[in-house]
Parts: sequence; structure tokens; C-alpha cells
Amino acid sequence: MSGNVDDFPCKITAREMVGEDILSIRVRCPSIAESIYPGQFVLLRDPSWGMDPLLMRPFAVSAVHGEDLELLIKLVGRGTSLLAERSVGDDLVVRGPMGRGFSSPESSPIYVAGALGAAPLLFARQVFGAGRFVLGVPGEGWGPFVDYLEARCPEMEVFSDDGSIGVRGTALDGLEKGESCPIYACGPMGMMAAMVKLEPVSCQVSLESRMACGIGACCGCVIETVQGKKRVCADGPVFNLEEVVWNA
Amino acid sequence: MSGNVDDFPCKITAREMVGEDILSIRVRCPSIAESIYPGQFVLLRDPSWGMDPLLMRPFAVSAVHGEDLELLIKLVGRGTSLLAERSVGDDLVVRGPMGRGFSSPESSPIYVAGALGAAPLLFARQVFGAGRFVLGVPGEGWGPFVDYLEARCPEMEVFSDDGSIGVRGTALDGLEKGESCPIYACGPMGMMAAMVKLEPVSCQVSLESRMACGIGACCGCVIETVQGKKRVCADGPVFNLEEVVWNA
Amino acid sequence: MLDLSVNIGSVPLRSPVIIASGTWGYDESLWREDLLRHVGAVCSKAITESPKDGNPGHRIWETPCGLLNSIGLQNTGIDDFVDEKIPKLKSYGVPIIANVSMEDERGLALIVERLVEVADCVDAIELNVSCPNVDKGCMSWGVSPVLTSQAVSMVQKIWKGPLWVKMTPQAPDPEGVARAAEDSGADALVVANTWLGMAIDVDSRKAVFDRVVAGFSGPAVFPMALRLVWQVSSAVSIPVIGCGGVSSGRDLLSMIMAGATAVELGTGMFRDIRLPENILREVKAYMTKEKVEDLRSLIGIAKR
Amino acid sequence: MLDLSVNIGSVPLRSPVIIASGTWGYDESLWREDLLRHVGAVCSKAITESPKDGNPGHRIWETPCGLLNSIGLQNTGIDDFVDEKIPKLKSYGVPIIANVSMEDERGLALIVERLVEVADCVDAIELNVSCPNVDKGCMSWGVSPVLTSQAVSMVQKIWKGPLWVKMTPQAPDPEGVARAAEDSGADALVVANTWLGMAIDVDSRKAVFDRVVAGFSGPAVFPMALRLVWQVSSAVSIPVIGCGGVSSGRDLLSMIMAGATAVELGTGMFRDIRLPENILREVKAYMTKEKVEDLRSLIGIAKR
Ligand SMILES: Cc1cc2nc3c(=O)[nH]c(=O)nc-3n(C[C@H](O)[C@H](O)[C@H](O)COP(=O)(O)OP(=O)(O)OC[C@H]3O[C@@H](n4cnc5c(N)ncnc54)[C@H](O)[C@@H]3O)c2cc1C
Ligand SMILES: Cc1cc2nc3c(=O)[nH]c(=O)nc-3n(C[C@H](O)[C@H](O)[C@H](O)COP(=O)(O)OP(=O)(O)OC[C@H]3O[C@@H](n4cnc5c(N)ncnc54)[C@H](O)[C@@H]3O)c2cc1C
Ligand SMILES: Cc1cc2nc3c(=O)[nH]c(=O)nc-3n(C[C@H](O)[C@H](O)[C@H](O)COP(=O)(O)O)c2cc1C
Ligand SMILES: Cc1cc2nc3c(=O)[nH]c(=O)nc-3n(C[C@H](O)[C@H](O)[C@H](O)COP(=O)(O)O)c2cc1C
Ligand code: FES
Ligand code: FES
Repeated sequence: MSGNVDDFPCKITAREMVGEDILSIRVRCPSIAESIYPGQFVLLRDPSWGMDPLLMRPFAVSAVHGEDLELLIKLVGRGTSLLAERSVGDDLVVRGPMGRGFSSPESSPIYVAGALGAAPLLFARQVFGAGRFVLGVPGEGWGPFVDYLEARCPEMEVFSDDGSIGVRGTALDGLEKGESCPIYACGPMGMMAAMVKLEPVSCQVSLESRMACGIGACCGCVIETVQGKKRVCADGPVFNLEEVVWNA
Repeated sequence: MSGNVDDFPCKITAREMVGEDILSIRVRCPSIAESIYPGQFVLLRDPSWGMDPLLMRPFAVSAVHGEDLELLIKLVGRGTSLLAERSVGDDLVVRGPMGRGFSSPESSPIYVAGALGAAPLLFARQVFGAGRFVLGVPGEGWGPFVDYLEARCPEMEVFSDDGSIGVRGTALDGLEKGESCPIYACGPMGMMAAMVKLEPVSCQVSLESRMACGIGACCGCVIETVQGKKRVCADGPVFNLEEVVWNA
Repeated sequence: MLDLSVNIGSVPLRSPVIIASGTWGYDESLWREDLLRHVGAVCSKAITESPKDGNPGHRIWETPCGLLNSIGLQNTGIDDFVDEKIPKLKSYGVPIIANVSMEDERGLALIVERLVEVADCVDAIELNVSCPNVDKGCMSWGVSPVLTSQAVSMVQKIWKGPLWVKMTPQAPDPEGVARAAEDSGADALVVANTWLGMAIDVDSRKAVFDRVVAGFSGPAVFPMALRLVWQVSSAVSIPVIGCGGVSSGRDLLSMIMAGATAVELGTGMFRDIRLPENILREVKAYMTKEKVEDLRSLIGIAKR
Repeated sequence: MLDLSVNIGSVPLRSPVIIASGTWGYDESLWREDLLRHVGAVCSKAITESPKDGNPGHRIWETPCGLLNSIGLQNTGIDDFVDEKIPKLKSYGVPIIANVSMEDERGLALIVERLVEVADCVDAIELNVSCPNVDKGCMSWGVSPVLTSQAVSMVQKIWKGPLWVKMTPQAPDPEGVARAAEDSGADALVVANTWLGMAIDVDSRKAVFDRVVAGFSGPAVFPMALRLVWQVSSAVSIPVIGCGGVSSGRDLLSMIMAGATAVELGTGMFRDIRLPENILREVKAYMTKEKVEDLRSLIGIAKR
């Protein structure tokens, strides 16, 4: 882990709903903003939750704006729904910077995102610079999310499963077999597993897993790799594509 | 219990801090507002609490304004502090109307309040009409609360333990021994126990107790009376002064 | 049409949601059709031979997602139950389960004999060998297979109707107690009563409760109650009723999938008087989405 | 000057707050002075003879105010601990407690023999006879007074330093186990490890964990852990360390007043990396307000 991981009390400085169930939120956290690296993540909790929900929730950072971290959060359960109820000026506790991020590209990169997987890649693009940016979404209902991303990344190439937005297909349809540019990918496990068949020369993937501590203490978030079990939170969340055992 | 007790989703329609640690709050709840009687109370919880805090919190109603209930809440612990963070438009769950209230006076009443005990008495005054209103507060720091009450009840006679507000003394110093007017009292247990020595002809007191259900189901809130244990939530919270065994 | 009815042995319930003992009152205002429409049955407060005043001192303490109680079986006794309560309760049309507290054998016989008189108004006896809040009797029976068996046999001799046994999670060998109850003729097991906990008031530097320990319930205990239901339902073939922290449709479904046939709701009722209705709404939505027509088809499915 | 130091037998701790086994990592970034200044000691993750991969499948599940885990003692084994971990850990200047998992007697002897080599860097052994997440060994020792005694005696033969025994709340007779440990020479008891719970994923209709049951911890279990501490500390005269759901200064004070000499923090660390500091701030405020100069004067005070 780079930077001194710690729990910081932070204020919400901006919030916006992107469509019905995605929250774009900014929190002021100078210490993390200064040291966080693309692919690293933070853990959040709301001090007014009491002890339920109990655990902090992990999220990628999608951009850094001065002292603010920007996050893109899909409302999928209790914690995320409660976060969406908070307003500008409210307090959150943020733990970070967490995990190992992407290593810098040696040539122009390709970003490959599945849905919310775009979040850490937007930040990578902010730091590493633009390259191709391929996005796949389910389709229907994802318009506002795609618009939000396109406003930040005009070169976005969009695919959707149902063909309602951009080209029908998945993000992987935007890639050639044996691609030689360095690929940065984040999305559903299925998408990343399928990437293996494309045999890219260099590909780093950012993974998700259920977490308890987020600091490498509990071994709750392990995945199977060719070198045995690794912790997503501390050994990842970014891994080399070849390292991961996908069918575990 | 009069009225059909139920849990109602309600919106906060107004809120105001009275000094540093007292919240005046209004919630829109037509069904309870229509049927509640002075001395009855409600239970509150915030749906965004999750399961912690677990139990609803009991509060007297201090006034009814059309479809709105007004409450006066002192921030003493976790639940009340969390309530103070909510804003106009936020949702609460309100259970009521709860318990047996005051019976109507046969002649001009005297209201005797210790600190937050003023809440149910303000509502009694709203329904039963003005009479003498004697208030006791600790003193220092209670200025905003006294101002708030005096704005609603100009005839208020104020005593304070440290003499910093009104006359030095307790609310009971405002009463004669053997008082013949019907007395309505609410305040700390000590104040009400001391009332016995004044031998009032008719005195109804509103009590507090730790509650779980608030609907008479759990027997968690019992007090000792001359007829044995009684439930504050369902047999009270209003009791006749003589009925209560004060040193239990 | 979704079918949410279940059978606890010979007792048919229109809904798998039962209100647990000690968490619903006798006050008429609570027995409205609109509140109880979604309830399969209501368990009475524990009944003892003589009226009981219950415990002195604090009786209630909130903990994170849980509740400690030390009520101590306050109730008006069997005579009042039979003579005053039952005539009213039967008029409401909701199945009534009589929660009978085991104090000693003589008292138990007396209580059950009186219940026989009103057997047509009592849909089952729930034999409570599991209350941790009294000094003598009750839980000290339920921790032992032998004593549980003795208590069940005693009731069996007098009571010919359905008999449920409400177990204690404090039993060192829950499967043993469950099998003992089954072998002695119990028709169903309620798994379980409250867990042993305590609290300290750091300001007074004393235990909160006069008896020090108290019964622990609420969402906090759910994962442990679910584990007990899984264990016990594997050990017996009579129906198991899950009890402990159930407070959502997912909780009910989890209990059913772990082997329960129905659930009891206790502490959850305190924070949502319409919990039965709200739980069933969630369960129906699940069944519709997952194309499950009969809730019974899910019983124990997680074990298969 | 407030005195918050305590002694666990012959082990002096600058603070009554210990980080529980399995809830702190070896990564260097966690061993900063500013994070650990308020910590009395750190327990290592459970150590086994050979490296262990831990359990497959889900390992973590959140419940109301609680956490289920099924890690399964994943660790790099005793040789890595002695050869790689200890040289680093000793440089941080924080007392280290080696949490040793009981699998079988031969393995236990091997582990303890290797720890003897680094005895000057290990402030105590915490004998773990209480992990519920493995098929063989561990908890099956801790539920029995006889087996606990056997395990403690075994370590005693080899290890001359301080020896703590971490008990399981699943023991049918916790006082019996506690006395057995004391009689066999344990210097302190940790009360306790996780409780048995489980979860079901209603979408897949399966138990969440491959082993079905899992260890249950967090604020939800606090009232039960406190009760165990009260019970066990009345049964023995060696120090008791409270563990289970401690997450505030009031929790620590409650544990101390119930008879604990110190506490371990596990799950609470996951939601507040500065929990030790925040707890001590609250405890100091209490001591100042209540004019308590020495925390030790509060040990067991609620029983007097
Ligand atoms: C490294 C990392 C980065 C992430 N980045 C993002 C992001 O940028 N945007 C975004 O919308 N989501 C992201 N997620 C997923 C996000 O953490 C979960 O959607 C969120 O925790 C769900 O919380 P909940 O309370 O709403 O759901 P609940 O279902 O109520 O959660 C219950 C429990 O499950 C855990 N959980 C549920 N789903 C996931 C999941 N997919 N991954 C990990 N834990 C989960 C929760 O943390 C919690 O412990 C990320 C996850 C990880 C591990
Ligand atoms: C009938 C009745 C009417 C009341 N009316 C008012 C009012 O008008 N204004 C007001 O400010 N307060 C009133 N109270 C007291 C109020 O309910 C408590 O102050 C409040 O519940 C404290 O909650 P907390 O979460 O902030 O405190 P915590 O200390 O966190 O509460 C923990 C637990 O203790 C219970 N509790 C704590 N103090 C009390 C108490 N004094 N009485 C009952 N339960 C308590 C809580 O409900 C909760 O279960 C009334 C109480 C009763 C019984
Ligand atoms: C206040 C209270 C009183 C109770 N009284 C009884 C009782 O009289 N008899 C009984 O068998 N169980 C009694 N119980 C236990 C409940 O019926 C139930 O078994 C337990 O609370 C666990 O379920 P829950 O977590 O849903 O509350 C009581 C529980 C509470 C909280
Ligand atoms: C993720 C996790 C891993 C754990 N691993 C161990 C372990 O290796 N050895 C052990 O003795 N206890 C282990 N425990 C138990 C804790 O040390 C502690 O006893 C228990 O969690 C209760 O305390 P808590 O409620 O504060 O978490 C683990 C607990 C958790 C949550
Ligand atoms: S979440 Fe604890 S090790 Fe990763
Ligand atoms: S709070 Fe349950 S009976 Fe009064």
C-alpha cells in the first residue's frame, strides 16, 4: 500500500444522481486526494449509520479534483441506497488510499470498462492520459450514465448488449485478438474472464470481492491466482490478467 | 387506548433547534393529529436507522397544528441526536396514538412542569384551556427553552434551581399545600414524588419509563402502583398521584 | 395464486408468520382485523399457575440490533387466562397458541388441566421450557433432554391437542433435546427462545438487571437462530418453527430454506406493528419473481 | 495522571486494548507508531504447523450489527512466522501475542518448540482451542474441559512464558473449561472466540458458506460475551480478557466492571482503524469525570 492508510472524517462537497440508480459524489479528503493512485480505492461509511450497516463499503475513485475525491456509486443494496440519501455538507468517514493500483503504461493504453467498471478507468485516464476507451453497458436505462461518461471522455466507444446505446455487443467486441497496446480493464468477472481468449500482450484487471477490513488483515476478500490465494484489497485490486485463475 | 394505534410513514414539515440540545419538530400525521388526546404520546423511528437503534423512541405531543404533530425533544442519547440531524422533507415512522391521556378538568387547572415535562402540558393547555402554568428548570443554559415556552404560554411562572431564570426554586414552590384546583404534572420522578407532600386535592401525573413495544405487549415499562404493577405505555402514562408507589 | 399456508403437524396456518410469546398484548385495540389478517397465529404471554408480578428493577435494555429483557413471566395466571382472556380471544378469530411456562410438575398439570376445559379455543400448547428470566424452573428443564422429555410426557398425559416445545438456545446439546421432545410426543419445535446476555450500566457501575443475566433477542441473534434451526431440523422429522431476530422477508425465507416450516416474530413487532404484512409482501414478491407457487416447496431446500 | 496500564499475569500492557487475532495484518503500512500507540498488544493471525490456504467460497457475510466469517485459519505456517514475520514484528516495538491453533498434539508441540526459539519476541502464547471454521481440531478441543486441560499441559511442557487460552462460547460448561485451563497452568483466559452462526443466500437457495456454519462476531454478540466474562471471571482467579463486539469506551468499561482485566478488539477494527485511540479517549473522559485514577480499580466492580 502506498500512502498512509487512515480513516478520515470528510464532508460531501457535491452530489448528483446519474439516472435513477447511480450516484456521483464528491468528498473532500486532501490527504487521500494527494496520494491516491489510479486503481486504488477507498472504503466509506456514514457515521450516522450506527452499527448497522456494520462494514465500510469499498469504491473506486473515478477522479480527483483538487482536494476532492469523486466516486461513481451504483445503488445495489442497503449501504449504497443510504449513501444516496445524504446531502452536500453531510459527513462521511473515508478510509484510504487502499490497495495496489495500475502500473503506468509504456505506450498508449486502451481502457476497457464494463458498466461501473468505468469508474477507476476514468481516473486512470485522468492520470495516464487518453487512449481508446471502450465501454460496455446492458443498454436500456443506461443512457444517463453513458452521457455522464461521454461528457468526461468524448472519445468513448460504446457497446450495449441490447443495441439500444452505441453498437450492439460487449466491450470486448471493440478489441482485436492479440492486442499489443497495454489494456486496463474493469468490469464484471465474466467480461474479464472472456478477455483471456483475446490473448492481449499486456492486460491489468481491477477486481471486486466482498470485503470486511479492506486493509489486508482479515483474508476475507481472497481470490485464486496462479500463486495461490491473494487478497483483493491489499495484493490487488489490480492484477495481471494471466495471474488470475478465472474459473475458481 | 383510544384511536387505532398504527405505524404511519410521516414527513418532517418543520424543525428548529431550541438552544443547543432541544429539538422542536413537526411531523405530518393526519390520522394521529385527528385523534390524539393530551397526555397521550407517540413513538418515533427513522427508517434510515437500519436496525440500530433498534427500538422506537417515545415522546409526548406538545401541540397539534392541523395535520401536524409538534414534539419537543431533548437530545440525551443516540436516537435523539440522530433525530436532530434530519431535515424538513425527511421521512419518519410514527406510532400512535399511544396510552391513556389526562382526563378533562372540572375547574380551571394548574399545569406543573419540570423541564421537558412541559411538552405534554402545552398540548393539555391547547385543548383544556389556559390556567396557571408553573415551570421549573435547572437554570443556566435553559434560557432559549424558557423563551420558546413563554412565546406559546405568556402566563408561564418560571422557577430555576440556580435562580438564573425567573425565581430561584422548583416548580413546587409555586404551589400551595392542599391546592384544590386540578393539577396536571409532568417532570422528573423526584419532582412528582415531592408533590405528594403538598397533598393536592386532585393531581394527574404523566410518567416516563424505558419502553420496548409502547403498545402494552411486553410489560417492559411497568411501575409500581397501589394496585400492583402497571404499564406506563398502556395503563398510563398518566396516573393519579395517589395511585403511584413513589419509592418503589 | 401464491400459497403461503403451512401446516404445523395437524394445525393449518393461513400464514407462516406467528407472533411470539410475550410480544403481543391482550388489549382489544391490538386485535383488529387489519393488523392480524396476515398473522398465522398469536402465542399468548407465558402462563403460570398463579399470577406473577414479574421481576423488579430494569426490564428492558437496548443493545446494537438487539434487546435484553428481564420481564420474568409477569402474567395474570391460568385462571384469569381461561376465565377472562380466552372468551375474548376466541372472538377475534385468530388461532391462539397457549404458551405454558414450566415451573414444576404439579403446577404444569394444573395449568394443562384447565386448558383442557377450553381446548376448542386453544389451537396448540407451546410448552415453554426455555425462559431464562426466572430463578426456578423453565430454562433449567429445557437444557436437559431427560427433563424436557419428562415435561413433554407430563403434558401429553393430560392434553390431547397439538403440543409444541419451545427450546432454549442454551441447551448444550440442542439435537438431543429436540429428539427427546419428538420421542416423547411433541408435534413441533420452536427454535428458539432468548439467548443469555447481560448489560452493565457504567454510570452506576452495576449490572443493569437485578438478576444480572437477561434474555437476548432481536436481529442480532438471527444468524445463530438460523444455525440452530438448520441443526435441529436435521435431527427430527416434526416441523420446526424458526424464532430469533426474524425481521424481513429474506429472514423468513432463510429460515424456511434452512428447514423451518414457519417463523415466530418477537422483537421485530416492537419496531414495526405491521411487520407480518410487510414480511409477507416481500415473500410474495420473491415467490412471484422466482416462480415459486407454494411456500412449502422451499422448506429445507438449502440442504438438498 | 490517569493510569490505563494493566497486567495480564506477568505481562504488563501499556493499554488495556489488544487487537484480536485475525483482524490485523502483517503489512508494514499497518504498523505505524501513530496507529498502534494506543494498543497494548497485537495478536497474530492463528498459526498452524503447515501453511494453510483457508476455506474456499464466500468468507464474509454482514448481518445486523454482526459479521459471519469463514476464513479457515489461512496463514503461512509456523516456519514463515518464526523466520519471516517475527524479525519484522519485533522491530515495531508492540507486544506480540502468538495465536497458536490447536490442530493435533504433534503439530502443537512442533509449533510451540519453534516459538521457544523466538521466546524473547513473543510476549505470550494465545492457545486457540476455539476456531469454529475448520473441520478438525481447534473448537473440538475447547468445548471440553478434559481436552482443554490436555492441550494446555502440552504447551506448558515446552513453553515457559505466559500462556493465554482463548475459549469458545460454544463450550457447554464455560466455567468448567475455564477452571480446567487455570488448573493446568494457563496464565489468562480470553473470553471468547466467535459464536456459531450461519447465513442463507435466498437467491441461490443455498447456505452462503461452503462449511454452512461460520464464526459470528461484532457488536451483535457483545451482550453474550459480557455475560460469559462475568461468569468465567467468577469461576477463576487468573485474569480474563474480554472479547466479542467491543466497539466503544462504554463496552470496554462494561467488560472491565464485569471482571475483565483487558479487552481484545476484532470486528470493530474493520470499521474504525483508530478504534483503540477512540475507545481510550472515551475511557479517559469517563475516568476524569468519575475521578477514577487507576483503571484497575474498576475490575469486577459490578460484582461487589
Ligand atoms: C475494490 C472495489 C471497488 C469497487 N468500486 C465500485 C465503484 O466504483 N462503484 C460501485 O458502484 N461499486 C463499486 N464496488 C462495489 C461496491 O462495493 C458494492 O456495490 C457495495 O459495497 C454494495 O453495498 P450495499 O450496502 O449497497 O449492498 P449490500 O448488498 O447491502 O451489501 C452487503 C455486503 O456485501 C458487500 N458487497 C455487496 N456487493 C459487493 C460487491 N460487488 N463487491 C464487494 N462487496 C460487495 C458489501 O460491502 C456489504 O458488506 C467496488 C467493490 C470493490 C471491492
Ligand atoms: C411517555 C414518554 C414520553 C416522553 N416524552 C418526551 C418528550 O416529550 N421530550 C423528550 O425529550 N423526551 C421524552 N421522553 C423521553 C425520551 O423517550 C428519551 O429521552 C429518549 O427515548 C432517549 O432516546 P436516546 O436514543 O436519545 O437515548 P439512549 O440513551 O441512546 O436510549 C437508549 C434506550 O433507552 C431508552 N430511554 C432512555 N431514556 C429514556 C427515558 N427517559 N424514558 C424512556 N426511555 C428512555 C430509549 O428509548 C432507548 O431504548 C418521553 C418518554 C416517555 C416514556
Ligand atoms: C419482552 C419479551 C417478553 C418475552 N416473553 C416471553 C414469554 O413469556 N414466553 C416465551 O416463551 N418467550 C418469551 N419471549 C421470547 C420471544 O417469544 C422470542 O422467543 C424471542 O424474543 C426471540 O425472538 P425475537 O428475536 O424475534 O424476539 C419474550 C421476549 C421478549 C423480547
Ligand atoms: C475475519 C476474522 C478472522 C479471525 N481469525 C481468528 C484467528 O485466526 N484466530 C483466533 O483466535 N480468532 C480469530 N478471530 C476471532 C477474533 O479474534 C475475535 O475473537 C472474535 O471476532 C470476537 O471479537 P469481535 O466481536 O471483537 O470481532 C477472527 C475473527 C474474524 C472476524
Ligand atoms: S478485506 Fe480483509 S483482507 Fe481484504
Ligand atoms: S413498553 Fe411494552 S408494555 Fe409498555
